[in-house]
Amino acid sequence: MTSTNGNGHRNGIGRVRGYSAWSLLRHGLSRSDWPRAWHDRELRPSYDAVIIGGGVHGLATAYYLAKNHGMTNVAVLDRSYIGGGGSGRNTSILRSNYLTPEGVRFYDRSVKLYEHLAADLNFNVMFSQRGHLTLAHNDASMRTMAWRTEVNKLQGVESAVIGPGEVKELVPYLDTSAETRYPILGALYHPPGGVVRHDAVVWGYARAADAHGVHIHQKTEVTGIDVERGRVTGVQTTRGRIATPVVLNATAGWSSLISDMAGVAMPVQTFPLQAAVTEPVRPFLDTVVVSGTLHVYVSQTDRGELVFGASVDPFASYSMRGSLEFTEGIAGHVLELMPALAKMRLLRQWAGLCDMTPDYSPIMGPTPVEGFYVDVGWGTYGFKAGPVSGEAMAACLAEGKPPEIISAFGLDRFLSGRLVGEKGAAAVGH
Amino acid sequence: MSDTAAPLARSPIAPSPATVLDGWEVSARAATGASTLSDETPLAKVLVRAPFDGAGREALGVGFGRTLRTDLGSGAVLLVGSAPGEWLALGAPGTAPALRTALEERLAGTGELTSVLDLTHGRALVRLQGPAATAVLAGVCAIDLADTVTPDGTALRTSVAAVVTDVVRDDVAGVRSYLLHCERSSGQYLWDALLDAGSRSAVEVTGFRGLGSGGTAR
Amino acid sequence: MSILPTTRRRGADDATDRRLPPREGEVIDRRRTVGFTWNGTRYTGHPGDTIVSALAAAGERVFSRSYKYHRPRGLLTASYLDPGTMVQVGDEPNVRGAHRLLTPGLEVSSQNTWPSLRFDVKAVNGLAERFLATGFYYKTFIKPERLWPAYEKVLRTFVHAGEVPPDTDRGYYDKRHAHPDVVVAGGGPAGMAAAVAAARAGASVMLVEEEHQLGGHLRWGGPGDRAALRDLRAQVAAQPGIEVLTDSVVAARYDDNWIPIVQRSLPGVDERLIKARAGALVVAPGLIERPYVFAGNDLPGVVLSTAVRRLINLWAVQPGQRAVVLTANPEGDAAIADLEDAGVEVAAVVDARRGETITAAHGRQGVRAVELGDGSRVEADLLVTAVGWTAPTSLLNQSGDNPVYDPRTARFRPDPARMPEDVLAAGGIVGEGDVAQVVEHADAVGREAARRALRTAGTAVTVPDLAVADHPELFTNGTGGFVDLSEDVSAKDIITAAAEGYDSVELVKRYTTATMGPGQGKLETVNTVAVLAEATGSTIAETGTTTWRPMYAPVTLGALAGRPREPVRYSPMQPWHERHGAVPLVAGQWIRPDHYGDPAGEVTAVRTAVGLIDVTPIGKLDLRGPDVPELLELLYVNKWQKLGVGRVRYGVMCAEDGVVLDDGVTGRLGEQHYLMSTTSSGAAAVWEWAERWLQTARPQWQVHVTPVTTAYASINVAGPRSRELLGRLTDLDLGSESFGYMSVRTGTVAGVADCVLWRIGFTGELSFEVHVPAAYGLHVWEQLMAAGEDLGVRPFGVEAQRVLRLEKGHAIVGQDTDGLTQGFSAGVDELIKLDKPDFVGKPELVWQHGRDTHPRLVGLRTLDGTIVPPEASQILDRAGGIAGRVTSSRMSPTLGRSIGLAQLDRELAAVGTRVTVRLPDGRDVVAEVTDRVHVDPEGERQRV
Amino acid sequence: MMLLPCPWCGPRNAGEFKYAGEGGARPDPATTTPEEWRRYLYFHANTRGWVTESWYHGAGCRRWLVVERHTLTHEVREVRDAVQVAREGAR
Repeated sequence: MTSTNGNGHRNGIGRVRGYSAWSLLRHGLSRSDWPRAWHDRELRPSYDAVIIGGGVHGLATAYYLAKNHGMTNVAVLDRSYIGGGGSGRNTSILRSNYLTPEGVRFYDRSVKLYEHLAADLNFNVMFSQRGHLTLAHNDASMRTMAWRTEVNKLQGVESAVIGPGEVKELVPYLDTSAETRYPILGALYHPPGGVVRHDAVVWGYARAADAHGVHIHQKTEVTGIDVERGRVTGVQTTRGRIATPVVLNATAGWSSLISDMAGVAMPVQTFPLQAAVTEPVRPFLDTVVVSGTLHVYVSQTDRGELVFGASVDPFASYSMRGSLEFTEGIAGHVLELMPALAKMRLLRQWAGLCDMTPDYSPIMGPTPVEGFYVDVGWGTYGFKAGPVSGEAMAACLAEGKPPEIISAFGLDRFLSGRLVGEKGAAAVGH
Repeated sequence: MSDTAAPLARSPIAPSPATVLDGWEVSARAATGASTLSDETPLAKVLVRAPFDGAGREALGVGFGRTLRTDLGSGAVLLVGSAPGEWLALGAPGTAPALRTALEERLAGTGELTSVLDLTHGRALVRLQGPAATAVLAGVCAIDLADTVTPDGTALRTSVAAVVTDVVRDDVAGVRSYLLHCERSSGQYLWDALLDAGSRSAVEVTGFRGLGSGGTAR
Repeated sequence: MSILPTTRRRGADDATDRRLPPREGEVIDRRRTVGFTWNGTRYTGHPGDTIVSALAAAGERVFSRSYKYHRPRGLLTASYLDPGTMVQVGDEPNVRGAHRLLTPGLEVSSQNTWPSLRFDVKAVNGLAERFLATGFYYKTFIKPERLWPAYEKVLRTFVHAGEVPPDTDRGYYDKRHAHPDVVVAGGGPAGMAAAVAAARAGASVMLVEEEHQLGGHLRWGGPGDRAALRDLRAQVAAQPGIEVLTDSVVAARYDDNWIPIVQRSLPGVDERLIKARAGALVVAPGLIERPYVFAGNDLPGVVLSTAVRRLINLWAVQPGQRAVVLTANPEGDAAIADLEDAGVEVAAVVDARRGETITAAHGRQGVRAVELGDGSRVEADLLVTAVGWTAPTSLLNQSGDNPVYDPRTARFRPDPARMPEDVLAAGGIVGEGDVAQVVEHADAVGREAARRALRTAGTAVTVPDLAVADHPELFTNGTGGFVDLSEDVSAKDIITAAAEGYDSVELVKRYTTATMGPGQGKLETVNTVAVLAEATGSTIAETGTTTWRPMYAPVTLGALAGRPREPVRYSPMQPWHERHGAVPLVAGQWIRPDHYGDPAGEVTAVRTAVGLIDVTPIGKLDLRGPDVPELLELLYVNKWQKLGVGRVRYGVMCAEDGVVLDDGVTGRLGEQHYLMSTTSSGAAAVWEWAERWLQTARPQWQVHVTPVTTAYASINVAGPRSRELLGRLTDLDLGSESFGYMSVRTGTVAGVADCVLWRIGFTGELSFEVHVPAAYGLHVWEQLMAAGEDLGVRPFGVEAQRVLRLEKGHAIVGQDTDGLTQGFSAGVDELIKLDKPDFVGKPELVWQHGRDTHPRLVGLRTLDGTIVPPEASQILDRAGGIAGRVTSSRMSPTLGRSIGLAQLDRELAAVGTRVTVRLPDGRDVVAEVTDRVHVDPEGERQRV
Repeated sequence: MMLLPCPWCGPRNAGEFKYAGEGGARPDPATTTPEEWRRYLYFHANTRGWVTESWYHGAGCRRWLVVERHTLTHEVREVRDAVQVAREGAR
């Protein structure tokens, strides 16, 4: 696709174009077809870099490799369809109100990228910065909220501890009376937080990467990684071998299995994370509401559905079948917070896989195998880090060494004992 | 030391109206219906620890999962095999010291590490009895209460209304009856949860029943 | 409204009585009427009517407006799944109007229509259809970015759904557990036969039917069907082992046949969730009739053949005046007969089996005419389609099966080989056959289900094959129309999406939102797949379906939550606290007094006189056996071998990563008998931790660990006059010589024997922690309060205790430490004995000590003692970076100034260092690092 | 949730148990190196298939159990009391 007639994806400066109100009108009037958002390309025998995992991390890395570093002979491989893993199964909450300076700085960069992502990708990802409330039901949570707030403010991130009255103003449906089993003592209010249309982020990156010449290969499963004398030389796939000097493992749920193929052990354990959605009702909830104590987070989509999430399942598993206990727990906890919702109906539940690390922070950067990089261990917070991870990992792949913004997240920290401090706060990291 | 009032023992479950029985404040209520809930906390409760499969088990005469009505010299006792290597002995109010001594004597000479602890004060005990007992318990407990699975004389531990509870099936004269035994500070909560679960089945509060003579020999 | 048919006038817009004369098999009770309102107008129906059958009987045919284009929508399936009949009933949103039975006084209204259902202004969206193609929102509102929030607000007003008023009552929802041998999902002929067979084989059975009566399609069939129904119902009734649950639904199947069943229409209960652990599950939901995709297929008056038969035969409602019927199967043929019987003029029969077809339906508020494949146009207000079936395989998918498309029958069918042992299928989902064949098959399935559930010896029951009828593949005629009526997704939308690259079934679903509506794709999925397959040039089998996830039918949050069951724990002194104005503090499950109105005064009372605090929640473990010292040596970082009988020692535990886990004192009561205390929140974890080491790593050690936390009511009597107070109630010699600091004694207090007394000093004052057999806790507390009146005794709460311990520099695990704080950062350096051969976490502490780069727990005082930096205030280094944080901070009533503890980087941690504290309001204040102990650093007060 | 067949209490809902994961052998604290110790702390096989792991029946018999479980299907093929396993290992 090289045309520039409004259907086209490129112009001279590498920006993606083609979607706008005008083009919508034009297509409506002419009833003409839209061009493909991305293409099925022929699998080349070799690429300069192969990215395993067609989720937001892999696709964003490919996009920024092409856009920021001019590397376009890049393949993104996915065993199924793009965005079918964690990227399409999360509850699409964005925030940067983390606990550690490294975490805050990193996620803040991600939120900033998200703020301009629609324009950058020419794809409306519907980032709704509606504000994010983390409720505190006891003294310990209030202290943690205050801690996060102070660290956030020092990093220039907007956060504040607010009282029950302000909470009630923001979310009138919350029961803020003092007599409840889990009284709401206050909340961490984070105005820049919000939700985004997760699939749109995936598709936007895929379309933009494709426009830059990146190959996206769906239904292409990696079955092995070739390593010779400590260097990556290629990957084996269900569609044949691909020679490449650079491989990025950008998977979730499979990150240790893929790393094992290169002989690199990962300090991760895989746990399902479940989510659920209700039938739609008229919008009444304008912010994201989280309770760490009750292990629940709630937001309402523009379609009117409530989206619920919780903490990861209580035991390690690769199953995505889901459990009754999750729905019982989530419903019980939501009704503790908002008793008026008893008559709403839960429509559908699903699960994704989360690779949990010991310190609730990701593993990013090179590994002992030369040319084999990882962007894994994303636990329950991978989606919100998609853009910044792509940007940082693209720099890492292009330059061979991790940029400063991810220097705290290296694999070597576990053996040297320099864990990242996010665990200090996060019982529920949403 | 000054004079003090005679100590009054109190259950964690607030009685209303209250009366005093054997030094314990108990409920003065008498139910008229068939399905009842009663606070049995005043019963003596003594815990025994010993190897699950050793001489101690032989000496006690009952293993994990079952109950035994016996008399060790301190009066009628319901001996419950509450966990592997763990027994709970229930006796009439005030008999805990004697029961403890009797158990220690019974276990002396086994050559095993045995511990006998008076937990009368550490636990709450209630009895759910009558035709609605099964349905009420099934509202808050995941165990299969069918006769084929948990017949009279069964002892088990599980979650009841989200509290870890010893469930002892102890029918009274052929009437379905369960003793529920949990950590003391959760007693009021468990009581309230059972009453709530029984609110659609006409379960009534009644006063202290005591150990009784139990049902048929088993 | 009359109960007899009255004159019917032509014209769909006219509300007319369409109730037919009494019919054999009808489910309404004509002797009684039920009044209700619909959009404010009063209507009546009969018991047995659904909201929609009553409205249809009154001539109504539009019940809602569609999601995107606000097109009028009417009846389609006349069942729970009907996408056009979602209504608001009182404060309950999204009620299935075609399923919910009428009860007197219902206030029913249409959802999201303005100003009225008849005239909805948002119907202008329909005019803009060509611009609102699927995914249009991804392609616009991109720039300028600052306008997106405004666009979003508008989008949200278009939400198509009912309303939840903020004051809605939580209602009464509950749960029960069940352990049936066999659960049968579906109460049609197959389900009934399977249930009867299983029960006869000795199994306990739950027979679950979504509708209000057993019988499935037999209920709306002819005399033969009705006879079979009577027979089957009699057989079910004769089996006491069958529990029949109607208006109930098997919502899902989870691991090991963990089956939630939602039971509705119970007296006094809004909904009940039955949690069944079943030996075997028989899936017998029958078949769902599939709509046909063509231009105009969403108009009111386009109705499925099953809906027509249900309306006529169950509720005696005439569905229209003049009908065109598109039929491809016997059900369609039967509908023709029913229509004629109901006085509907059948204007045209289009038989797809002969290759005949229709082109489009025309009309605005409803069908006015049907364009046939031969180009002719037939005036009609009803277009009935009978084009095939969808097998609702959700429960099988959830069991691991992955149904395969069978072009011969034009539907996805289960693959028995992939089903687990404990899941079986019967009835329409497997095949058709006549009633006798279905029953014969289901009977065998039921017997086999019972055999598996009861683990009966012997060979498997031979299950006969169930015939499957060939059926033409009819999904769409290619003229357009909607594939998903709930979501307003058209066939064109699917084709467009595929062309844009969203060409797998999962992508097309996500891009168009087809199948994501309240019906969960039961009506829509196969048509979506068929249209997509055609668009991509692949087969339906290659295209596959999306994953059928729980729930099978939506479940209220109330039912999933059940009654609120959140355990709380109280101390024996709780009644006293409540009577004396204690302000409650929720600490995990414990509810305890935070203070009694004046925390500062409570502190002063302890420092100058005597105070009592209820510390019952402190964890207590009774430890017995010869190897207890070994266990203590392993779990604690300090040494225990030399602790003598009658002595108490403070200890700290770390995990294997060196992170501080818990702390507390342990006393030696006897030669082989110890009492360990833990933090209140750590009580359960420490017990579990001790058991873990004993059971998995040191099974040779002889130790019994028994939790006795609430066997004792724990009262800390603290203050310079505590000895005097306690002495009035006990004969124990409390003098320093016989009962020294860090000792333990047992004795009688206030007439209560077997009390355990620890002389310890968390508050920094002379204090005795009295552990009283719990039933006497209130008695002893009251005696102490009474006996201490002249001494100025006061109760104090957690807040005062926090201040007291902070004055004394004691850290609180979890407040002054966090999830990564290792031992040497917790201010207990002198306690950690690295010369012990082993203890939990030792290697990490050796390395932490060796590196010497770790943060320290220090005392902190602002130079201006009137400023109390809030806890979590950050401490800045010279470059403005974060060097630490204030972990505890209070105004000290004793010192009359603020004091604190802080986690601080090593470089700034030396006593006397000045640091900058950033307050939450943005101000910076200077503070000085001090010793952690702010009051009585020599510890003289607690040793007197 | 799946059933865990407790060797003492019979099959119970997994929710009654506390999961403690795959456990590696504890290195000798006297001789261990940081790398060896942290592999013991942080690295697990994370197998997609059969694993041997620890569970604690906290709401039942209060026994620590050694469970062989399939991490994809949740089948459980063996559950044994930890003391029994530890004693065998000690032999």
